[in-house]
Amino acid sequence: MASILIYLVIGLPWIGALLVWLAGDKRTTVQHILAILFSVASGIAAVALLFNTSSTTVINLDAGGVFGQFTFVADGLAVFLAVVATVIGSLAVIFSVDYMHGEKSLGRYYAMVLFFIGGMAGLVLTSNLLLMFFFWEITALCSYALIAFHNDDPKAVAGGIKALIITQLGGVGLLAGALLLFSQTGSYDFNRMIADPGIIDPRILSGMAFGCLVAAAAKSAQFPFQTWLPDAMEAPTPISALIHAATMVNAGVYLLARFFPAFKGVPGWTTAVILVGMISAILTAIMALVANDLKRVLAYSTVSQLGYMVFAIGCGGVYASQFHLFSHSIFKALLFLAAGAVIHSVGTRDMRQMGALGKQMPLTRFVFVIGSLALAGIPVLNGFWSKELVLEAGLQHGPIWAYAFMLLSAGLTAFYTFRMVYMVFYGKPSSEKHVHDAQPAMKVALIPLAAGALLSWLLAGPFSSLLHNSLPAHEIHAITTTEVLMEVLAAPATYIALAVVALGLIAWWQRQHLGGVAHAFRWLTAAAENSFGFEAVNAGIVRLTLGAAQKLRTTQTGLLNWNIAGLLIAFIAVILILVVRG
Amino acid sequence: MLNALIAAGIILCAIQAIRVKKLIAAALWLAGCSALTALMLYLLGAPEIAVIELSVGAGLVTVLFVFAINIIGDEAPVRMPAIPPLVAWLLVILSFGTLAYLNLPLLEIEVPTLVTIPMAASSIWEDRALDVILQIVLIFAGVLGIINLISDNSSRESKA
Amino acid sequence: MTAQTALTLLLAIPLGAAPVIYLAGRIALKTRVKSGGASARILAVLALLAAMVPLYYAAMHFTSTGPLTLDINRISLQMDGISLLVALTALILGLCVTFFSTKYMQNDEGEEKFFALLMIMIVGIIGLVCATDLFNLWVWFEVMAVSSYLLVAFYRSQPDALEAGVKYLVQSATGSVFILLGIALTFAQTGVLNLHEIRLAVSAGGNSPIILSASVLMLIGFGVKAALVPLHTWLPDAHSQAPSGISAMLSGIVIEAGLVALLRSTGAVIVSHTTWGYLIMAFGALNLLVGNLMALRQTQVKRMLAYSSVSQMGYILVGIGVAVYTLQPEGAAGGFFHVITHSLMKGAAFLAAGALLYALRMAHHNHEPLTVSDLDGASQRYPVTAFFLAVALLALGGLPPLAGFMSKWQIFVAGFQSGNSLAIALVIFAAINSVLSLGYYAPLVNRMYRHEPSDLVKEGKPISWVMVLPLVIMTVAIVALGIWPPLVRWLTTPAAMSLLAIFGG
Amino acid sequence: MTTIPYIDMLTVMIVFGIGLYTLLITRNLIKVVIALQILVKAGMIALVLAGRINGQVMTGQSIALTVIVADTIVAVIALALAVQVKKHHGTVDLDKLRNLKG
Repeated sequence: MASILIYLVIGLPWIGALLVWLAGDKRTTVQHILAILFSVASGIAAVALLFNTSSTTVINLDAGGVFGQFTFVADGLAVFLAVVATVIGSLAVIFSVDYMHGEKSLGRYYAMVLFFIGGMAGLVLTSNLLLMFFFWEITALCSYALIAFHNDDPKAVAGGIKALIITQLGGVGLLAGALLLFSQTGSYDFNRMIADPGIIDPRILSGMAFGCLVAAAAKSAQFPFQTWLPDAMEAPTPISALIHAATMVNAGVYLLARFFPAFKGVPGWTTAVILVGMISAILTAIMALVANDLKRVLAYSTVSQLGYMVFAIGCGGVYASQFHLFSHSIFKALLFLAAGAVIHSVGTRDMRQMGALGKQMPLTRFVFVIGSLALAGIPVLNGFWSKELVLEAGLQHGPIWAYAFMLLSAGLTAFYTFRMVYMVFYGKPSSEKHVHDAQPAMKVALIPLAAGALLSWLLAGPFSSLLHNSLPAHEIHAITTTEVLMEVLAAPATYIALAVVALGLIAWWQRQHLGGVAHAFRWLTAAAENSFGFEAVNAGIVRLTLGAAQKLRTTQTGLLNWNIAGLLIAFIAVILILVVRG
Repeated sequence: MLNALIAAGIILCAIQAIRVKKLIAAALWLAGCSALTALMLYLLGAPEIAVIELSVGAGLVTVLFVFAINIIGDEAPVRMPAIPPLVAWLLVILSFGTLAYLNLPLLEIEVPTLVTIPMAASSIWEDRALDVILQIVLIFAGVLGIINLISDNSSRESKA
Repeated sequence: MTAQTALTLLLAIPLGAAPVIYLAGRIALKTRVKSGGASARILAVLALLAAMVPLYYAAMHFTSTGPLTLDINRISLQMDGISLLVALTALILGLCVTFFSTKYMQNDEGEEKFFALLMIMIVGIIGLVCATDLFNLWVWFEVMAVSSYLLVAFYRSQPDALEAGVKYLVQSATGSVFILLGIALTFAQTGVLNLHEIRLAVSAGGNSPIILSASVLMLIGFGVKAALVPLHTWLPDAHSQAPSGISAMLSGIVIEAGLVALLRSTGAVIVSHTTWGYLIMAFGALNLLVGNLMALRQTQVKRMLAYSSVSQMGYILVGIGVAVYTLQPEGAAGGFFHVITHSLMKGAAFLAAGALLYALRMAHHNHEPLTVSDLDGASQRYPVTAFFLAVALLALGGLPPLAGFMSKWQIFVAGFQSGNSLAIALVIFAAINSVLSLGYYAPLVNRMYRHEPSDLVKEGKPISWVMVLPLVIMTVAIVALGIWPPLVRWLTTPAAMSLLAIFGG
Repeated sequence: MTTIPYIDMLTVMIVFGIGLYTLLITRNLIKVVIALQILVKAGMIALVLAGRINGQVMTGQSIALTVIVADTIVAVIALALAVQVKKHHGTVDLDKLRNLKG
């Protein structure tokens, strides 16, 4: 049963992709219908898979030789992420019906989205590290193709290529990890390693651990690879919601969570993970304070929230991190889709050109505010519970300075969230244009997500038992929802955090009176606007490479004599090497 | 002794072939080089190949060179060599210095005196028949290509 | 069909077809002026199809009984794993190219010569990889080289094609004299020419400086054809100026055949396989770096693809270098797998670029090169061709699950399994290079999917199905090999074993 | 007869060196072809000498024959190319023959 469902979850979107592509751009209605049908079907299959979880391998295809056994496992972690990918994927597809209405090359769009959904499901469901790498690359490829979807726009193309190259560079870390695993154990099945990390030489294990951290940081846009995600916002907004908020960027967190039992013993690894998460969380929270592009603010906040999850893993809170991932997928997809409805109707992403949109778009405002409250960590929305769990884990198991920084960024989160809501929906109107509220298909996608943001925390108990039952190595305790709630409410961390969040809100309220403070931190905002120099470093590396390439071109002189000279130089070099080595 | 003389002649001809400015003269020096090579091959005990080298290398190829040079014409010699002569010298000396050094042991080999000179034909046709077949292929390919290279281009335009 | 007949026919059919094609073309030209090339075209395709039959039997014999030998007096030809793999690749690629060229070369003057020379080149490649005699190897090599000189300079009224032809010829001829000297030294030292006997004599004789210099001479001589950096300088010129079908052949199989010749000849004369393995890996690293960096700033499509061949050669060299170093078959299997996938990917890329070049420029009697910006929005007008080109490029960039990734992966695994820290570092370097290569493949793919087509695309002529069919076949193969790499294990494993046999493992 | 290898081997090396030096230094395409021919002469002597050294004169001879045929063909093609180059470029100066670079 489980094996059939896995085939369906991965295969249905891919078949759908092919059919949409074959349908051709002249039959757009057929394309819309096909895309919805196949994504929803895959979502249903994934939900059905929730009731068939186990920690044993359910599919095993022998690819032979150096390609190993293509294995799939439907354990809790995998199935939960597959559900997120397919369900939010279906909602994004439904949202696209209105959002992408009248776009050219719709076939390419839907085919890539569906291909992505299947790839993401495969990425989490497989237990073969090589196969995981395949799916990893597939998701990167789809993300690239969709960021560069409007490829008449040089910014979109540049953003796409940047995302592709950075995630691919990170992919090298995963590739090295897979190669090391295979050369050590003769198989790519990582569950063996997770169950017993001792089978691998400690030095090799440490190489794998840090390789995976690099891969995860690149994929989840964590420090120091965070620069690609804001640029990826050139993608159509449903894509930002699906790929760059709810699913693909979580792959890095998933990777760390998956391998946590194996790597936690590696010296320095957990500290490195904590550092990566903390720096990402705080830096991008500051950047979100000063950004004026609506989608960029959301992108920075995504990086920041992913930082929370990474931090939680570093502190040993796998459950907290996954629960926050769950909440975040819902409220961030909601925020992005609602932002998409705003952008679609206003026609700009610059928040300075918005304002007072609330009256004209009541429904959008309503859901956006719900998402924002969840993001800011206001009780009783889902973001509150999961963020508190993360902070609690940090207080209990992490270093205190890291916890302090995480608290600070919780405050900042509240601040920039309210700034964003105010700039978009309240304040003074900045344009006389008539805007319309979300269209029907958009509503279909927004309302379930809003409901999710309000209520998904009720699933905390079942979620923990799901992870507990099928992930023996992760040592996650099964607790009921009430226990979770009690734990959160009883912990002092919660009240500290709430106080900080309230401080952030007060700071926002009293922003006029805080002019002096803002002035004092002028240098910080200036640095944040320049993304703390990371863009410059990126540009420098690109310039260096291109410069080297340009310099190297002079070696191809086009003069025959030099070509012959090259021949002789090689001859001399080789003969000298051989004579010296004997 | 004769060997040494011929060797000196070959080297002289080779140097002259690259030194002289007029291309026709260079082609003729090359012919001389070829003829002396043929002589050397004869002394090495390869009379048949010497004859062929004489007729093909010194004869046919020279004729072709003269033809080609006639069509192309002598260009005014350019003074500036394309790459600095010093670099060129360095490369040649380094490469063939090491090569010659490595091959010093070859000089200590005793060469047996030739008693009789066997007929080459049997060896060529029997032992290395495949090479001979391939010579035909080579000639065919070469001829095809040369026809293509030298045939007039004008017919194409008329067809197109 | 006996093994000997199969091998004979495999060589004889295309070889015999060459003059027939030429004569048929000429006669048709004399009698019916209009369709001079038609008979030549059809004959060429038929000859290659016919050659598939003996190859099938040869493969059957090989898989059941091992290498098959054909003795022609004292020289023998042997079909071992490597030759079977290269011969099969050459024939399939050759068939695709010939079929493609029936349209591409249509109305070009000298079409019959083109096809005749193409046949000779294919025979040259097959013979080259089957040769067991050092000198015979050189002769086959010359057959392949001579026919390719003329094919590179086929557009003899194009100044750039002539320039490329001249450079290719001079560099290659210099290389072949190096080989001759190497052969002479080997022959002087060992007194035999059969590669196996040379190997025995060399291992008995120990480390002789003469043999050492001979091995370097042969490495450099064959290295010119195999495009080892810094001997690669002819490649970007020749590959970009040749007719597109020939570019596909040159990149797809000729440089690999050069590599096989290099391995066969040097394998017989080297003493220390570890040093040699390091050397090949070093060339691999150079090829990767130089090829990628040079490709990064190219504006001409075919020139960019040519440089990418230099870097793809690097992967093959890394795989084979690891195998030579460790004397374990995995690396070689990966390297030879990459030979197959590269010939498919680069063949498809060159043919697709050629089809676009034909439609956009040559059909308008314009011989200017196709630049990257000319392909803007090509997918609007040529959705199928653009898609195939995109698949080929992404496969070359090593994106799973396409074939290019699988072969690279096998090479990487071998590098890690060797346990040598240098090899592991090299693999990481190769993987990063693979990412770097996306820096030039991805923008090209992007351009083709732009909404606003370039003027050239708007005025482009339609592309005939004749040009698309080979692309379909190759693309299907790329995807199939990507999804199920074991499909060619029956070819790559024996080839790896043969390589180890060459190096005395 | 023991002096033969000395002298002939030396000739081979020197002639080879001359040919390569020419290839590096000359700018005239015809000279390049002449240099290639000089190189081949060296190779040919070396092959026959090798046959002589190990007493297989016949093999050396038959090899040299093939070499002559092959390299004559290469020379002829090179000359034909040079003629075409002159026709389309107006010169056989290598320094002018460098449109393809970088």
